[in-house]
Amino acid sequence: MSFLEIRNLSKSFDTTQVIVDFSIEIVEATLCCLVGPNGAGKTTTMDLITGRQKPTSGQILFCNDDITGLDEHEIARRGIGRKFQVPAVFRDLSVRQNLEVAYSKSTNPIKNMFRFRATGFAQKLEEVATLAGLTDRLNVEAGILSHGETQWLEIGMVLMQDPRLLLLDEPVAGMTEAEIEKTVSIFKGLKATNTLVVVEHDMAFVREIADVVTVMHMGSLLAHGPIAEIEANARVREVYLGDAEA
Amino acid sequence: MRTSRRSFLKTAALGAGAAIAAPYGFVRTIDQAWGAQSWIKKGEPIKIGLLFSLSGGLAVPEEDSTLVMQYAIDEINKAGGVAGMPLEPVIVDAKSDFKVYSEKTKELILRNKVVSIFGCYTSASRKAILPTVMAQDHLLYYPTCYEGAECTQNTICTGPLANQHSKDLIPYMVQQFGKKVFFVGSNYVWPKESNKNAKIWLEKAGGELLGEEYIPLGGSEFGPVLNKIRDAKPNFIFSTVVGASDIAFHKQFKQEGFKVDSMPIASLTTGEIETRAMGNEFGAGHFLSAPYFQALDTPTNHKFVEGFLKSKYGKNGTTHYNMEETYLSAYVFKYGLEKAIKAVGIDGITPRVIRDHSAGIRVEDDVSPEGLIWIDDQNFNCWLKPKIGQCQADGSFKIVKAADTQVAPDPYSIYPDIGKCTADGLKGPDGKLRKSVI
Amino acid sequence: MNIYHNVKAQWLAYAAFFAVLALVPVLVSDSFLLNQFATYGVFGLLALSISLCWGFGGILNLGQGIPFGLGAYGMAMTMQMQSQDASNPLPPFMLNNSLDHLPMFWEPFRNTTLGIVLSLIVPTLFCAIFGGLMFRARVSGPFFAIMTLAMLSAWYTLILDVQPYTNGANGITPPSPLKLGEIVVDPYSPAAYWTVLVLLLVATVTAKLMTLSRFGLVVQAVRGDAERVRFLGYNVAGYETLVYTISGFIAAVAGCCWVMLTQYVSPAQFDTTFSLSMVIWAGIGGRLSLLGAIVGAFLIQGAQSYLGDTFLNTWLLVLGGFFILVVRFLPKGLAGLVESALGKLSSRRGRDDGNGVAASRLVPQPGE
Amino acid sequence: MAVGSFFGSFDWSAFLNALILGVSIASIWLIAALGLTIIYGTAGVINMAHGEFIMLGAYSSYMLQNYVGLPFFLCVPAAFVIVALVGLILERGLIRYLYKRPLDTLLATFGVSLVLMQGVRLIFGSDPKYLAVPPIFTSNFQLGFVNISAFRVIVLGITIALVVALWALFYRTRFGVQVRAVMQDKEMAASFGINSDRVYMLTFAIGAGLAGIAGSLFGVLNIVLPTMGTGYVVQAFLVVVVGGGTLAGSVIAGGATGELQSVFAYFTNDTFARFMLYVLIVVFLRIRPQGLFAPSAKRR
Repeated sequence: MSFLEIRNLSKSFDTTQVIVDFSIEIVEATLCCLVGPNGAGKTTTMDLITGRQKPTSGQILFCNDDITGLDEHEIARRGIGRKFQVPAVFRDLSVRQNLEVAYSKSTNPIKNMFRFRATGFAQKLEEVATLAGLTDRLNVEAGILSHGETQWLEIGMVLMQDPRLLLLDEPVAGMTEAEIEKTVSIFKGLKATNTLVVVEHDMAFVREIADVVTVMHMGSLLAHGPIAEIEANARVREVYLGDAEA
Repeated sequence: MRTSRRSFLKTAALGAGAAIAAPYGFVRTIDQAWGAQSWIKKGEPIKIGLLFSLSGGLAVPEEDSTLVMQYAIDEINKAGGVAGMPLEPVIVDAKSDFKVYSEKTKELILRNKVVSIFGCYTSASRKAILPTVMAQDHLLYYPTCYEGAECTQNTICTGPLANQHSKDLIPYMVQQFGKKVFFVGSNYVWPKESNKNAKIWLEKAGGELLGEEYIPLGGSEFGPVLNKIRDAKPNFIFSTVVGASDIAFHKQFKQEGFKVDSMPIASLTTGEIETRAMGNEFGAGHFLSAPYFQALDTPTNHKFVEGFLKSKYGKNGTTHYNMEETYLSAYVFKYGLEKAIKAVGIDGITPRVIRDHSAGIRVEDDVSPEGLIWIDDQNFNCWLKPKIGQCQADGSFKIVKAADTQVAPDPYSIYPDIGKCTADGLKGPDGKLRKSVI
Repeated sequence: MNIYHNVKAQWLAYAAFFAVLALVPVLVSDSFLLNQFATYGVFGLLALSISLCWGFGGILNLGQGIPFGLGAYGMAMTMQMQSQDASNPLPPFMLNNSLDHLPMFWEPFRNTTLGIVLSLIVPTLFCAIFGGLMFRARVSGPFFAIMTLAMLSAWYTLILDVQPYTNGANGITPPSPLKLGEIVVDPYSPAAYWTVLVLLLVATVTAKLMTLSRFGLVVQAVRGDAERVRFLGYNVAGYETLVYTISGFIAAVAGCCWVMLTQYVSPAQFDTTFSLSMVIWAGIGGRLSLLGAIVGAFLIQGAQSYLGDTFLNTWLLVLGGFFILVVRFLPKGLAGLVESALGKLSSRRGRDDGNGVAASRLVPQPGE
Repeated sequence: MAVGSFFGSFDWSAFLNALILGVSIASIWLIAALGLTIIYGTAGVINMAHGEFIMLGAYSSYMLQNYVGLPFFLCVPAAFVIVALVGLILERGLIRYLYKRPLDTLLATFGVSLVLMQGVRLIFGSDPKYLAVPPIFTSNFQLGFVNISAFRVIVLGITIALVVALWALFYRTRFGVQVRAVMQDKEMAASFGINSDRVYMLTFAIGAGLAGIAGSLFGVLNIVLPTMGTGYVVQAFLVVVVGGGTLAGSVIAGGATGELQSVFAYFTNDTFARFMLYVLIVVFLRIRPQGLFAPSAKRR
């Protein structure tokens, strides 16, 4: 039984096809890396899964439920969290408030009017802040964080959501070696309970963490399998790894 | 921490304090002076309020009103004031905003203690201040034309009512140009009420109404209306379009190829100012009904026009019906107050007493530029002679017809079922009296 | 740390502000001043509603005149019907517009309670529907502002056009003050002042609590980045609609109070300049601070009343210029000035304490 | 009322006249919106002072005509230059600091509109002014049953000329390429050596100048008053919003709204026509909100 299943997904803008008949299955509690050259359709795929864009055709099943065409917030509530390529945090709120917003156990606006602290928030905050290394930055305005810290904050926000599936778009871009190492260890820890899909260009990072690698090219699936298998694949070497690692 | 909190509170208090402190201090000092109850004290200036807009969209007509009132006050004061006391105008700016009209009225009555208010140019602003004026049993001089259908015990009006305004104009136009007429007006109460009256005169004159169109207030697109008029082919147009729209209307009338000789506009509003603003060539040939024209050839009017234009208030270079009606209101006030002082003495004067004694007050030929007028002793509107002028190529008006006698004002002329306005209130057909009907 | 962001200090400031306002009727016997301050209180309500919607929700609303005007019309209709009786069932202006029976939608206003309830519900409902439509279509930012402006013009035209039912441009002028049961609310009495003050207090406290709640937090997040909030599982349109509707409700309350005080309503309440001036109050006072916005309304209206005549023709020039300066240099308005002044103060103290982080950068409550 | 005549006998020639008038009304809507369109489309600035730019156009024509004695047809381009200069100063002095805060540009320009309106009132007084035009413009053409005034034809002609000129400017010149590049992606354009600051400055000036042309024409059609601009600005915004901020969008939106207004006014009355139009636009935006959004939304 598959956790996330994408069936014959297609998306076109006007006349250009961005995603062409893309199908993939992702197994629960694994970490899948989505790779491919620029314009391969990685971010668009994420957009389609999370409802930011509606597919032209095809289906997306999450835990056997059809989530195609649902709104972003409905998909998010089902347990899909997303980190954006360009880190998106609330710059004029404090780090603590950012994490508090992300702790979205209750989403009803009317009920939230009568709630000042969400139950279990303090504990979760402590846990995530420690993990993300933001414990002593909680009262700082998010807008003044460094790039690395902002990345961490957004990862922290996704964790606050307690999602079953994490979609992470270039989580280590702009991080230092040490920071990347820390990220690797966190992701490995997460794998035990969560499922992760990571878009990444850094092949060293991919090698380190990926259980499975999916290669996209021109909007369709090029290869799917363990990293060793992918690196041996001649087509992949030709269109992607060749350029990337030349 | 303590310091910051204190400064924080201080800053918060500053906001409130700044707004409160100034008027508060002001009030305390004046408070004692309010001990005396009478509105007028012997030997002290008589305060009257001038409530017109000096800024904003209504400033064009209302600034002239303020100027001419000041001229009239100077004239009265030079001639010895009222019962030996000079008039002192309290001039406020209503900023063309009904909220400000309402606020300033309260200020004039409650704080400045003026004995009467002269003000407003539009019915909407009059309605905005009337609740206050009535609640304080005060007195408003409303110095311009309006639709009527109002019966309060707190207003005196020196302009023509809808039932006087077009009484001569419609028969005259029918006789001169033909039976078929098209009504165009701005979309609000006064044009609609005026048109109801006009329809009555039209029916009496045997005319035929081809269409009736209303343009949004301030609207400037007359294309659709002019197209309808072109199709209807009337002999003349009866217009109650006001303000900037009126100017756009006359301009587009000519631009669309309409000819003034074969289809003139008979208007209740297009006077000397409007003609100057649209350019004489767009105004020439059209007709206006008003109680006053700058070109009226009487000694009193010559004196008024010359005196006003030469005075420091005559900077705008023209006199027109609205200004003249405002000018008259100053004299109506003067005579009414004199009569009231004679009757009850200075200490007995209240705004309401002035109003009650203004019944039947006459402003004679030698003072009134438009000729003799008098205040109706029941509804406190004005008996006057509407005149018809035709705009000439130089923008002045030639009087082509004047009524033989003064026409009676009747605010409820087209609603006889509602009742008759009397000095004490609106008398219904059932004989019941209702006060303050607005 | 900056005392400005201390929630307790904020509440104290609120308390101080309302204490000062509560002193007014005790110290002043001038009925004009009471009435004037009550009117300022109404404008304060409006500024508060704008601050809630624009400052916290990031929804610039140039059509706040709609709920205000609708509330005001409802109240005027209620008060008008109070002065009608069996022998005179119709308001005078309807007779002039050749109506022979009361229009259907006027019927409920015969009953004062029902009338007031309707005056509050109808505008609120309008905001909920219009806001719902717009926010679901994800119309936001400047576009929403323009759409509110267009809607405002639409209402203005409509009310002007249906003269038999609304008396067109002349508006509705209830001849006597509001009667609540046996009590007559004289607009010049301390009672009227207290009514407005209490409503302002309740609205302010409620709004403040709302901004402190999780709802307020999410709304502030929406202001920063609506899209991001969606991916956290919140229905953004729902939040936006709700904050817009609540702000509309406060404006409707203000409309009712305003008619109670002035006994008059006309289509001018739907004028764009009026709605824009509400935004100016909040903008100059400080859109991010509820109290700042209220103070802004008091200051500007006070200045218009007391300085306006001195400046006469240059008043609008001064106001416009001042507003430009505030937008350009002080996006947080005068409250922002207070904030940075207090920030400097505490950062100086902070350095003494050896606290390395500049206090102005500590923002636990950007809400105030 | 006209409704009655409609049910009685439908008058095709009158209806056709209404349609032709619609074209003219459309050209008025469009010329009022042109400047706003390019300012919004390029820089994303909602210029609330647009109405006052129109008013300045009318006043500069009035000034040139009365104090310099310039003939009217020269006043029109002169108004373009004068108002463009005012726009340039405004952009340099204020707007350029606010590009990152679109809501604040809206507010700041509202402040500007107050200042301009009151400033003009202080200088010229609040009484209406008068723009003289050659008598040839105050006549009309009659072709069969079709009637149209000469001045409306001129407005239409100038509108078409301006649209063509703008199209040429944006799609046939180097400057146009730069403008479109900046519209697509400011950073990317900068990396190609395009000075986006200059592009914004020039489009703002051109947009203001276009409002100046509109103003000098409206001054003839209607009236020259300090408040004359306020009536046009909401209309112009609606055209821009419905059109989505592109030139072609505005042409279509202006055309549609103008025709609708004329046809509604033909069947009912002017006030109701306006109300219907506003409601239709709200409904339209509910169904087609994408008509709102700028051509390319930035990706994260």
